[in-house]
Amino acid sequence: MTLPVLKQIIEAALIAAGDPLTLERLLTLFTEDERPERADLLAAISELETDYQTRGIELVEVAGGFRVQVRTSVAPWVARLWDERAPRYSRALLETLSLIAYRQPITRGEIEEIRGVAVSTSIIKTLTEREWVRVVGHRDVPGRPALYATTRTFLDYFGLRSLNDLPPLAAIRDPNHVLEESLVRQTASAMMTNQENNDEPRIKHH
Amino acid sequence: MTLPVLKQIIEAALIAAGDPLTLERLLTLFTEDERPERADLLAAISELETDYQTRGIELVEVAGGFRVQVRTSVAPWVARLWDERAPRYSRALLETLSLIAYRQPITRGEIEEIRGVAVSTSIIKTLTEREWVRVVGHRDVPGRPALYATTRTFLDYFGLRSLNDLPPLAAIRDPNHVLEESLVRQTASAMMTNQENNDEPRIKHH
Amino acid sequence: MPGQTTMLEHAETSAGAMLLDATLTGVLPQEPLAMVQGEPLLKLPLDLYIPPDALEVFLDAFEGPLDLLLYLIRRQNLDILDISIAEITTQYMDYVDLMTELRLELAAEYLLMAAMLAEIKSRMLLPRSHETGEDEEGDLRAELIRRLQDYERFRQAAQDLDDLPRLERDVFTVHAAIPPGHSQRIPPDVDLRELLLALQGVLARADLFTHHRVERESLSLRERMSQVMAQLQGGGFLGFTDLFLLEEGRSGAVVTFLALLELIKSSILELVQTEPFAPIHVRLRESPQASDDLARAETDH
Repeated sequence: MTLPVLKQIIEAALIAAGDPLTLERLLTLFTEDERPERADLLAAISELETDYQTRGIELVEVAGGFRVQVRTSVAPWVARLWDERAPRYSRALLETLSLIAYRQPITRGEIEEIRGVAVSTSIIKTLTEREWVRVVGHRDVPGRPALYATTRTFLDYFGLRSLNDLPPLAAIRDPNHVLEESLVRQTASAMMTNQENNDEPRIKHH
Repeated sequence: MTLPVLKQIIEAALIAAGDPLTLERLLTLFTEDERPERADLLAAISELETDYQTRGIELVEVAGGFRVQVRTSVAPWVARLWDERAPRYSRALLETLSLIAYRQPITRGEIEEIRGVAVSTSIIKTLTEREWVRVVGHRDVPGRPALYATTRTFLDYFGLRSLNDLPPLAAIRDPNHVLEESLVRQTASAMMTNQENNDEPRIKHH
Repeated sequence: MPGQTTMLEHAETSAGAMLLDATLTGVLPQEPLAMVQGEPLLKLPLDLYIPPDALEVFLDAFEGPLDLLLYLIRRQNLDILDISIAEITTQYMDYVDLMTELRLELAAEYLLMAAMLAEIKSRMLLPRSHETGEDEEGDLRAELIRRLQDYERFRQAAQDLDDLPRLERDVFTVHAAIPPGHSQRIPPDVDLRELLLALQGVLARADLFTHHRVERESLSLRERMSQVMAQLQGGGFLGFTDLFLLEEGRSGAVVTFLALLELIKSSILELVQTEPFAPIHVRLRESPQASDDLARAETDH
């Protein structure tokens, strides 16, 4: 068997897989003596990305690797192929998911404290079943409540490469700055950005 | 929404569908006022066929219509993606399948109501792709949700002559009931009566 | 904050929020309620009876007391930092009282918030002789504001997350097949026992909620329902009697008949008879458009 053009193999693999493929996974398609350099692989991927600019598909990078997907501009037509509508998620579920995404690792109790209402078991169950969220440990307090974090599947589903790609959280304004506005406008804004940075998700995904 | 280039829509639909699509099916992706002429559709398909000559995929016409598939020359490499055995099905998928078997015809919403959790599109897709489940109609309520039922393939896979060979719900529901026993009995009786299944309803499947 | 307008819109468009305006003030914003003898009806009669289930819809429109408070604040175009606790407390209590009056069960969270608001308000009314008391009042207010702000940013984050393009809804993956003759993906094996255990599990859970009880029905009936629907897939009519097969005997006919009744009851099938004693036809129920065609076809007949 003569080795076909590298780009053709990579393209076919990405289009057949559906799910994202990492560079490592792509390398396993070749026997040792056929195996390309990572640089060549990356070059082929980048060429494909350019090739697709006029096509109905696009190549994107998400947390789980590289993925070929239907170009967003034609997606509404392609969606008509399928009968079912995409599931809609309640505000309660999305708020819970956001809290887990931005504040992970977080317990159910902590989510309830911020939302001011109980989090239903079925929400946690849906999030876990979809593999968007999983238990990463337990907080060492009485009851040892489970700590939840988001998964790579979550990032892939929402087309994100990492938690850093999440839309930024709105800044918290210091309530005192209304009273002492003239005094501390400068410092207050400095504090705000500071606080914002602290809220950034801090878990690294591989 | 402005209509993207026809070729892009057709390409994306063929690549996303996986299964062959007929010209008629492709035409259903367009609303009446957007709908292209059959000649334009065929021209777009033929252009794609030419475009693909240097690519890792190819466009072929099979009995069921047009299909984009991995180019034969690169297939040996791409096939290595599935060298490892597929992971087991999730509990969510098995629960969904069992509810479709016992409560057919049933909508996705009804499954969700019983399970108390959202059912993901990918579960329905996996079950449909495996041809264990199919849409047999739509409930005449707002949104016209699809009604799912099990197939002949499902019965064959599980070695059932008909759904009647499944243990009755009452038996499954009873926590004291030993599942093993009833299963052995059911399968044994199914095998015995297999030859003289005269009283079995014989409505044809399509 | 960029999100404020959208959140306001969100609250305004929800049925519950509109209803709140109506119940608290008796007036609905701009949109006429209805046209009565050519005149737009803008005011709701104050003594209008509000069905309790409408208020339940209203309750459902909010994700808890913080969400409701944010709505009340935004409705007055106030900044969270500028809110008057007295004002907000009064409005919140109006709402809670209304629910209590209608004997609707209010979630504990709503009552807890009511108690907290009342606490802040009462401290404000006390003579501020002690400096400590003043601080406590300030602390409670600051704490409430902090919670409102914190909740608001995650409410916004949830909406931003929902706006991201996501799989199944906006983004679709691709699945080119492998040409025949090459090893294919091997789907996992499933044992019938696994399937039944899964069902046992889901039934045990469903039985916790009595209204989700799965009724017992014979499986041959379910199977026949699917078969009948498969026969009607083309969208055309089938003769009622054609669905019965002689060789199935009496028991087969009974199953088919029950299946037809069940399908008609569930709005899946319809029976059509153009005139008395004419043959009955069966078909899948279609969209209203198709029913119109049918009606036309019948009159033509």
